[in-house]
Amino acid sequence: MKATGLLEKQATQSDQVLRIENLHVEYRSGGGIAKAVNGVNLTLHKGEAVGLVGESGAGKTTTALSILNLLPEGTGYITKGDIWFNNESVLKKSETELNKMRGGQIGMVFANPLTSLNPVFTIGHQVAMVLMKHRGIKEKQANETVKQLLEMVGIPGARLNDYPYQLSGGMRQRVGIIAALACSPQLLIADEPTTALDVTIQAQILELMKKLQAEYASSLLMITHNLGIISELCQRVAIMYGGEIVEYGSVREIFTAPKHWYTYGLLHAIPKLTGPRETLEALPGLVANAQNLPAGCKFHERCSHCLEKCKSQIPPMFKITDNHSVACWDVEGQV
Amino acid sequence: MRNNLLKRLGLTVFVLIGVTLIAFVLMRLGGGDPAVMMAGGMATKEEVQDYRVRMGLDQSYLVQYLTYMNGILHGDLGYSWSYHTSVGEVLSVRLVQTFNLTLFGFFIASIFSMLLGTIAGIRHGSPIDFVALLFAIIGQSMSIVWLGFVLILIFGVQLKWLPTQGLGGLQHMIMPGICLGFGYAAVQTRMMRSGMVDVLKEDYVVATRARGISKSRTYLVYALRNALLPIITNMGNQFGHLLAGVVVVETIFNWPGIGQLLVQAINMRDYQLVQSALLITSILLVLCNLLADILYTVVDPRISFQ
Amino acid sequence: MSEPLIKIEGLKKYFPVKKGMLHAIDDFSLDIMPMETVGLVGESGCGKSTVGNVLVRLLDATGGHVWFQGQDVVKAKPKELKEIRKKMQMIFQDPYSSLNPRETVGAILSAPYQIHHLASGKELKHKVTELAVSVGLEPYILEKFPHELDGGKRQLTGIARALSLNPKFIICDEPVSALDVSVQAKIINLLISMKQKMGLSYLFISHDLSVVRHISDRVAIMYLGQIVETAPTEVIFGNTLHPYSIALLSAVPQVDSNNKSKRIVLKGDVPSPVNPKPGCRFAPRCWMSDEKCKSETPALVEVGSGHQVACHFWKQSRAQAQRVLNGN
Amino acid sequence: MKFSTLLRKMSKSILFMVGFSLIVLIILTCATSSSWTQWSPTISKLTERLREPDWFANGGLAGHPLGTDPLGRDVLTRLLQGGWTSLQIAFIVTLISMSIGAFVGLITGYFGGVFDMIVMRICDVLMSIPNIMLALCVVAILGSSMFNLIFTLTAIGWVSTARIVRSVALKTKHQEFISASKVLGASTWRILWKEMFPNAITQLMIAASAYFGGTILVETNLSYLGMGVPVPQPSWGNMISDGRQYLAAAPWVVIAPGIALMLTVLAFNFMGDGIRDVFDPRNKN
Repeated sequence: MKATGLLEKQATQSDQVLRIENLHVEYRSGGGIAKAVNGVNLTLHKGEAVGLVGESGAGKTTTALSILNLLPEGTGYITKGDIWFNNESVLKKSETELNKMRGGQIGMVFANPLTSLNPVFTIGHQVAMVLMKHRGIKEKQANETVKQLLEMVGIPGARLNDYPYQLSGGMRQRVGIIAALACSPQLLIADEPTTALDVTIQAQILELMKKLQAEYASSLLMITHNLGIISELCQRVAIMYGGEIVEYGSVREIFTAPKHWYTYGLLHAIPKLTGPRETLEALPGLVANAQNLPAGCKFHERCSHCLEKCKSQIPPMFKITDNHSVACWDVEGQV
Repeated sequence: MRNNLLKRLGLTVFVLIGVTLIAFVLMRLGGGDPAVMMAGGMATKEEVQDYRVRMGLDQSYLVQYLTYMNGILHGDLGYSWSYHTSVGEVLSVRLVQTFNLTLFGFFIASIFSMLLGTIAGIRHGSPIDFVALLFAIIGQSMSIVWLGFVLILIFGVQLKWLPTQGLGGLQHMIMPGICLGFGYAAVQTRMMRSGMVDVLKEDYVVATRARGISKSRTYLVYALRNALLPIITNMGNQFGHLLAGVVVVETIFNWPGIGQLLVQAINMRDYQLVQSALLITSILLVLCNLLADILYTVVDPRISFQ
Repeated sequence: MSEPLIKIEGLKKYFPVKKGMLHAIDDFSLDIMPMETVGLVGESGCGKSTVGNVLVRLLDATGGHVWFQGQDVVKAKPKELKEIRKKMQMIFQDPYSSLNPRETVGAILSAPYQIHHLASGKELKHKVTELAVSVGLEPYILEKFPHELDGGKRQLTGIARALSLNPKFIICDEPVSALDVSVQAKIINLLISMKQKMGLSYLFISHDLSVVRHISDRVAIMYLGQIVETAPTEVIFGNTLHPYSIALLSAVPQVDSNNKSKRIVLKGDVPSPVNPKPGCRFAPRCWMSDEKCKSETPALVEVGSGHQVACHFWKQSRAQAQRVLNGN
Repeated sequence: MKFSTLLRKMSKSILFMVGFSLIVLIILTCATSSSWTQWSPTISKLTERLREPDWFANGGLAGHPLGTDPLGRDVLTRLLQGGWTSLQIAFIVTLISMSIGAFVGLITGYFGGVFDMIVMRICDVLMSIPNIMLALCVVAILGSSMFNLIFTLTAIGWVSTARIVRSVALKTKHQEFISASKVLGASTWRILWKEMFPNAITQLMIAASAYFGGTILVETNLSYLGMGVPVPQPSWGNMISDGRQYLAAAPWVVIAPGIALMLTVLAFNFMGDGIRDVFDPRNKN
């Protein structure tokens, strides 16, 4: 398997935008260590949209912040692995290079549009500062572009002098999106961009993101716990649990024939909008605690198909098809 | 915004009326007849009565209060019997001195505490943060009187660097200024530090950095402004503590300001002088709070619309 | 059919705001039968939580009636209210703020018995343990403080508290929206089994259509303080008639990967119901609104058995929707 | 909270432990001092005036470890017994102001309305006169005595507590656990006392320890201005102010009580900082 992995890497390296290799992240504070990310591998190609799914504490946001090398200082540490953006190591970049990359080549949209916009600066300025930084233009010039961008997402250009609190939740998130996309980045990371929004507003934002991703031809890393959003927006999906990717592959295959019992559990725990009403299957136990992770497969304590092996050995990624791999001992025999 | 300001002004007037009432009632509660004080120990009953009439003390309390209020509304703060001149005249000279001293103390303390607090907040957990915290907690635990004495002992008596008494050049202001601003600086350092620590945890700080803005620019331009908000609101309040300290500091360093005057006036039972001195300090304090509020609306756009 | 357990008639709740009156609930009528679960759906600011709060008298109604077993809750005196509340309870949205951080779970669950003088001493302890076990909480949790529990256990505590007095009717105000997916399923299953065991009725307030569909017998969809459509669950999800309901349903992203369906995207934001003008409140955002909609308020009319819609053009809406989707 | 949990949390908070043990030590030493000190704190002995500290060289307490004051009284003895006076004043003032403040704050915060408006305006007025000035006027007029001092400081002190508790009450008032309690049929008294008040305790204790220290400091200021504890009874305040004239000749007279005072206030500030760690159940350790 390793060999095929290498071959694959060489063959597609040219259009690889992002490659996360065996990423490990720890949070250290007050003597405690939380292992938030434990060996994540993920590759994003040009123009591709990949979803990252998991419940709270699965390590999704930590992975996103690691890509920008923006883990909280003094508590968050990348202990192992590397992240390659355009085949350059993000971890080896200087602060100046990083600042060029952030916002210029990688844009990020945050979960809560209210807290991720600075309350005491106008929205115009918060978009313009990206342009001023990366395009090297003056505020006056930048404001013209900001106006166009605002109009593009359906906000009157004249509102650029408004403060975040003067906008509705949906509008704020649009501002967040254009601030991330202002410099046409190659990669857009969206961290739960619609969680804080109402259903009809969420629909607006999703349509907008679809449109913009196509227009800007950027790659998209979509982080969410909402499987429906992934299904609409992404081609491939990675399911995270306990800081690891447990299942990875095409959205269609994983959602119709999940192989990991956690993915199966997630899909059967959500009530559906169509079809017969079935009893929900709740997963027993609690989401794995990053401060006290179990040995072996992180999910084994909650798994109904747990084998002896699962309790002590971490399962590797087994390739099921070209488009689908899973980290579960239960499928080992089937491959 | 305008409505808010008008409402604040209305409240302010109400508060000041309350202050005059308290001051007036207080002075009438106490023993010690000001007429006797003025007339001197040797005076006859008739002379005392004469003084009483001239000072307006023979009238009912209500009339006395209304007369006093009427005077204030016409810009007349009353007559000081111990200084034998109008209260306004006595106060205006003293007010300038208090103002000089307070502003001096306020500014050096503000600049010092904001610098120290900001650095400590950014370098949360570092040695400088520890020093800042230590300063903050010790500064809040020190008696102003004692601090004054120790300063005098070291810089005045032992080293003979600074004058210990009275008015003069800038060097006369250094010790009283430091003494006055010390506690205030401690409180503000602490607030600034924790404010900075809190703000740096906010989503928008990460969001700003994720847009490629450098760390120093993010902290000093985008985060600092947010961290300053609570400091500004607190400034008005803290100014009150500063004014309270003025009474003691002026007495220690023999600084002829309003604080020292108040102590003398109380001892002389100079009613109108005490009343007006209290009123003037309250006006100062209330104005500072108002100023802080206005400043706040300038820095925080959210307030003006609420 | 038997008598409704709860009969809400023309309920109104207005809040004075700076620019006038905010009509949080306007002319709201709904019946809830014994052993029935009614889902109340809407987006934030539509007044669905206000309905819940008015029903238990956390807020006083501006007008209208709420009949609970023949008693008018809106006009009940404090003593009567205390009795009514024994039978009418509430489960809250935020499992973090709905439990007093200063009390242990045991103390929180003892409160209802103490307030109504139902038990004390050993008996109280016994009852509280029994209660906790009945919702699936281990007895050792009674010693814990809320912050020591995860969201799911906290919500279980909230449910146990609501069940303690053996109520007939429970208002569930977004009980699962703050929880993780896997925990959510557990809470929903518990609510369903408790309903059967104790013969409860629920008013299930939520913004999550899938959850509401799963748990409800009947659904009412709210927009700006008013019900726009109500029908038995199967009917409302199968034959949606109000344009807002249609848009709302189409807005939900679905897991079904074969069906990347197009959707009706509503323009603009949900306006606030301050001094609402006459006419249909949805008209400004509606994709099929007409002059008539702006002048005449549509009444809630019966269009099928138990299916009511408040729209002038409900007959055309489905065909129109199909046209919009194809044209997109 | 269980007593054992409380003890465990206490022992884990260094700040709290340092502050708390220092306070216990100071209180015990000062409170018992009258029974074991050799000298009288009030009787002057002019032959012994302004002796330099001999630090325990002359037989410990039989000598003058911290020297003597201008009237020949032993500084250490006065320091300890003066401390007891200052501590007692601070304790009484804090206790009464906190009780009044907590009560007023809860009621105004929960009920709001006209009563709240009136009380808050009174607070505004009281807060717009710098507190030393107000205290100065009151004590000057009523005459300086222990009782008047305590009365004055209490009359001013409840204001800040009332505001703190009121803001806690305002914040908790709209939280869902209060609604839950109402839905269960709880009486207003139960809601105020059992649901709201416990949520204000941490804040109240932090305020109390700050106010305790603050009161000791204000007493010094008033003493200096001649309105504190009347002589000859020693207090830290009047000891410091009495040493003013002898600052150059006998600095120990001023320095000793100043340091004692600073240590005490420091201990209370430490404890105040540590209280959140100990009394807030949300804090796990």
